[in-house]
Amino acid sequence: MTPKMLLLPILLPAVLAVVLLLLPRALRLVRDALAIAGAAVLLYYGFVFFSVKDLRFNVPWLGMGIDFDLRLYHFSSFILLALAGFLILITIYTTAKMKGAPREREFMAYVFLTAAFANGAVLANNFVPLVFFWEGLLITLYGMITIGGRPTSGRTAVKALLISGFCDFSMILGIGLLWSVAGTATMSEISVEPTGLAAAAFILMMIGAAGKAGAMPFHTWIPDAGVDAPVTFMAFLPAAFEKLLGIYLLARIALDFFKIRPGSGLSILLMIVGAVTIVLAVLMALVQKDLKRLLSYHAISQVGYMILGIGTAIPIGIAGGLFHMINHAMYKSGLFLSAGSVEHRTGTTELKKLGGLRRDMPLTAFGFTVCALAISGVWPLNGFVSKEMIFHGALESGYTVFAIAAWIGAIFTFASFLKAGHSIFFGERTREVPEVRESPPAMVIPILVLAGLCILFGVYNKLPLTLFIQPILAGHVEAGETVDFTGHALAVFNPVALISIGCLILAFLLHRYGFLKSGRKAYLASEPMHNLPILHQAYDLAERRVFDPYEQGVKVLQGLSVVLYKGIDRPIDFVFEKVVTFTGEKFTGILRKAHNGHYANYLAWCLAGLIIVAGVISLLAK
Amino acid sequence: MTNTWYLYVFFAAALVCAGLLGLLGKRNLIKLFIAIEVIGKGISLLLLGTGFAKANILTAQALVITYIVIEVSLVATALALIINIYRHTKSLDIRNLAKLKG
Amino acid sequence: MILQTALLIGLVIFSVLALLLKDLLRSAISLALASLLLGIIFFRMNAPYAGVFEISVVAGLITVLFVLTIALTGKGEAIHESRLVNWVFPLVFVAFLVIDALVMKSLLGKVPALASGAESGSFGEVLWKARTIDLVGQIAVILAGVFAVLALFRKRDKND
Amino acid sequence: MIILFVVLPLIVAGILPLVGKVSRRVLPDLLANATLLGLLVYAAVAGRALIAGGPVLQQLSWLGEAVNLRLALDGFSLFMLLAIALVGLAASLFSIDYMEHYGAKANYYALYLVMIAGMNGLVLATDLFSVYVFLEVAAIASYALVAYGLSHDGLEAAFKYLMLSVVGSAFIVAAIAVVFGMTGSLDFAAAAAGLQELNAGPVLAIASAFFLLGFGLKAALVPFHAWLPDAHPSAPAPISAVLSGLLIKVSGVYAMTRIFLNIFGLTPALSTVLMGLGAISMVIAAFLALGQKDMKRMLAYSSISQVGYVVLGIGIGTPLGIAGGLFHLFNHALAKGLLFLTSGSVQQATGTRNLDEMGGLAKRMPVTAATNLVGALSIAGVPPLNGFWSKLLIIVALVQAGHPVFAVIAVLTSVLTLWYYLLMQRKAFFGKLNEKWAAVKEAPFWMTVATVLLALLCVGIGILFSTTVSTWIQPAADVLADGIHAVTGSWGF
Repeated sequence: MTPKMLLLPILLPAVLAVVLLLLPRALRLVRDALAIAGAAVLLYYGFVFFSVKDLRFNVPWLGMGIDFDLRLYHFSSFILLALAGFLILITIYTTAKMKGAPREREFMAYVFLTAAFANGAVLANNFVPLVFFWEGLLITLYGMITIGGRPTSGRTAVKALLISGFCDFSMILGIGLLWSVAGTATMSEISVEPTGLAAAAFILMMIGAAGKAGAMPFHTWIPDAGVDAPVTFMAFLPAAFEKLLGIYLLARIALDFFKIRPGSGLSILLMIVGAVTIVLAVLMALVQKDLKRLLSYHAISQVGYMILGIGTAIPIGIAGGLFHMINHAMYKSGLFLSAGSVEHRTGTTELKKLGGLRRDMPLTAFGFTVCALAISGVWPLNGFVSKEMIFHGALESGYTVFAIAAWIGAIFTFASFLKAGHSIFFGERTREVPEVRESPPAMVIPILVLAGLCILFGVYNKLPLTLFIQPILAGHVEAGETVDFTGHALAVFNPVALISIGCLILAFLLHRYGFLKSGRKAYLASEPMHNLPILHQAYDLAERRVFDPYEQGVKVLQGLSVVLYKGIDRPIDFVFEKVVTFTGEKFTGILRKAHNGHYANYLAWCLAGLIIVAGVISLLAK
Repeated sequence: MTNTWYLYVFFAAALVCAGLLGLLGKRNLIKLFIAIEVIGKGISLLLLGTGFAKANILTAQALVITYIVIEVSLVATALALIINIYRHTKSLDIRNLAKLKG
Repeated sequence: MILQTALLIGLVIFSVLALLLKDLLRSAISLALASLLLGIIFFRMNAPYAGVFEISVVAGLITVLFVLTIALTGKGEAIHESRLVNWVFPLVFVAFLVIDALVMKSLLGKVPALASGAESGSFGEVLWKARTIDLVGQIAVILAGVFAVLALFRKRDKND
Repeated sequence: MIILFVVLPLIVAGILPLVGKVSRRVLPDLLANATLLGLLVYAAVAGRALIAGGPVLQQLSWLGEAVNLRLALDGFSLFMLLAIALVGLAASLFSIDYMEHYGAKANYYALYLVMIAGMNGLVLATDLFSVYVFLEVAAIASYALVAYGLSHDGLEAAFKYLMLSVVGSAFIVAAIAVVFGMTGSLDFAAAAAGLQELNAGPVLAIASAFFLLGFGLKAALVPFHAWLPDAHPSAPAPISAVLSGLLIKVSGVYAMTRIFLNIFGLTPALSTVLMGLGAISMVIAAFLALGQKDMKRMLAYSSISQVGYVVLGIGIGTPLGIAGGLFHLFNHALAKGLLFLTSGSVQQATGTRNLDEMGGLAKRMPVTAATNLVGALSIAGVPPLNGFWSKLLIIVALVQAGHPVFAVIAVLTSVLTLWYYLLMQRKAFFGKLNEKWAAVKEAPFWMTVATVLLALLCVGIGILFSTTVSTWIQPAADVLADGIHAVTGSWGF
């Protein structure tokens, strides 16, 4: 194992990407075999690297402290292994799902290129290579969204690129500040107190990392992409890779680069971002009627848990956040892949048109159910464990309000997945969907693998916790203190776990009630009133308040989520789409009018410029 | 010494100013180019005057000759452009040359 | 000194006339006269070669080019020069002259300068030895001008 | 024999009209491209060996006597020579097919080579007045080349360009006269030493302002920029590429930095003004580019914006900033040259430059679409392309030098840049194919060769950027960072 081996996870996928792109269309089988073999090699080396754990590859590069510096240690090898695992599942799935789709070759190439950049970003131990790999992900992001091939795909791709680009650029600024504060660009040597300029650097870098992970308010492209981009892309980037990378960097920022203390202002800031993201995104998820859009909003909401966990700056919270990261990547990827499987056979993901598929597609239904239960945090699946840890962390931080926010999130997560699962796989068959078969094995296997992992990581949570998560924190606790969170894991009889289980029961009742109320139509279970005009709603509220306080609660919540959707989510979208565009155009218009083509005008500018420049120079020279 | 220099620089500045004002106000293409020529005279006067006042007249003279050669090339090019523009627009009005804008 | 000043004033007057006169031919001739005066000024500044160049090339060749252009463009039909400009610009010019007269002297007085020794050698030596690079530049400029004129007056094979 | 860089193109230009009588197309194509290829090989292969032991100074003898035909080659000038030869060669390869229907190819190449000779001369010049002379050589050739199509647009643009540019160069000569009056010499080394001895504050400020007007106009910094968005789009595509890629940088940025950094010495006041002008150009031109429907006009405004980056980077005055600025200059020369060439391919294929009329051309012109994407992403600063690195260096340098406000402006502008380039790419090449262009074909062979060459360079430099920086950019940046010592120390004859 020489340090040079560290180049393999970067170069192999990059080379494979080029090869896959160049292989002729006719050699599809060869291409698929090559892709799977490549991913398998990466996975093998993922295990090898994980067992090695300590490697450093460092060659001088640009001078001025900018080295091409790769470092393998516990945390990066863990992420590397996880990335390789997802890569192979997605590759297998893609071979079936994208078969015959337009620009299929390109998609596969992008997948591997993404893997190359992501591996590089994880291994980088110097800010400049980090930024290089990080920014490289923008290209593949743009490319993969356009492959969606819908009329709005191009627009969504541009939107995604601009928002991510903004986050990345603010991260570059943050890195520049941190660099000048710390005096080195080598990541493993940086550890500064977050005060003054360093605090600004922290916030800027946090925007970069959280933006990559998809936290609010940098999330609006994800639901659009959910509809416009291929569903495989959603399972691959927003659900798995970007979460892993974003949270990895966030954890590095909060753990290594800056000394964030529990209860400090920056810790609370992170927790606020997390809590707000959890609650707002889940309320928006509740009213979605398209499975892919619903999943997209959950992908945002779950990020909130991770940020909340890391933001507590308490070992158990951080461990919970990181564990949630890996868990979320598994079940959300699984959910998107199941959605893809359903779409593959039925051609739609609209909840209204689907129903009763559990008999036709039992394996997909099983995978979906397990993943949905896991994301909702049902005992004994992995989501339960990591959420418990985050709840503990939030409570220990002393700000109970954040724990409450997390519980609220849990209620609505479960409610909306009851709705989704109920309408798609259970209940009556609908007329829109003809008789269908189960998806091909290449699509089902990845789903089942992910579902199996969800169960394994839940029931036998000692394995991931001791193997992956706890060593990350080993260097960050007081000397002599042992890190062991397995004790909390599946214990049911403590107040925290009981409250969580209570939340789940509440969610179930909520769903049941909505389901009955809306005439046994599962897809309407969560939104009996939400289409009515506001006046009607107010009227109804006034009338039923006396008889039915429960209904009123539901309605208030429904109204709230609609209002939030229209009042916060859309305005943010509006800011990105309209306000920026509009002011830009106005300003441009004025400037363009000034260029009226008349020579004397132009000459006058030059002379005025001369006078101003001369004045400024002589003033400054004195 | 400053007095001699002052004399030439004063008049050179006057010529440049007159030329710039002409460029700003005139509309006939040929008139505009005459204004450029006036600026050119001011500049060559400045060059030679500076050399004269600072006892570098021989170098200055060489520079002015080069400057004049450049001026000739420039005049030829500019007048060729003006004739071509006249063929296209049948007019010498600079206000007709405002098609490119925005 | 007085003669020199008178010549300079004449130079400025003819140049301004070249800008103000309505008839293009007259302005071209006025410009030629200004060049002539400038040539004489150069003579009196111990720069005979520059003077000769100014008179033969600028007053001669360039004036011919101007007259040729004016003839080719049919003297240009009357273009309305802006009335406002006709009134305002002379005022601005006079104002500039006043400022120029007041400020320039003190400004130039502030300019520090290295004391330079007397130049040695003849003009020919300076031009050919000290400024040889300019001669290469002159050749290049003449080439550029010739090719430019050729390109602009070439016959087009096709109408576009 | 570094004089070859000036003399060889001039000689070939001189004999081209004669050759043109014999062979109308083939020989002129061959001669011009061979000349540029020769210069490129010379600069790339022999150049670094030449300057290995410090700057090369050449003084020729004429008829057995030493004459003052002085040229100097140091890291900075070698770097510019390389850029000129590279982009010059690509544009002239492109001309083989593109200029076919303009006629009088021999004449075209003659003008083109004179322009190249002028730029090379400017870069090698060792005294202030020859900077002006060669600047005019290149400028006069470029006026004629902008109007080469003899269309209304070309003529109008060329005339305005000429009239503004002449005013600018008049002020350059005035500033030279001031320096000449103060130090009694024009030579870089002597003038720099003299100015340092005199320690002249306010007067130098006026000379600097005159130079800023002159060179700022050549470099098209806002507010001296108004000629550029007319002139560059109206010229034939290879000329647009050379004007945007090279001319504004050689006669604007190179001359300005050479004089301000190596002769005047970069005072804090000058540094602030340069950075201010750079930032203003960057922002205003980016907004203007956003509102364009004409593909080439959008590119032209983007040139102004990118030159703003270059000036901003160099204006910081720290070694990293200068390196970033120069690297961006190089990258922009390649990428903008590439984009103007691809826009030429599109214009020739479809006959329009209006983005709204295009659409879906990627299906008909895949190579052009791909190379255009490379160029656009490179300028927009998307990794791993070269433009990303130079922008990153500039931004890092800004932050390190303590100018966070400028850094934020630079970052926001690059988002804006990304925006309008994606807009262009999407409108022209992606989306549904406009039925009008169903019969459109890929560009002819040599045009494709030229664009692919530049696109490969963009990608290659992006990947091997550390090598590029250390072999080409760093020596150039060292010269500039050295300030006036670079010329007073080793340039004396």
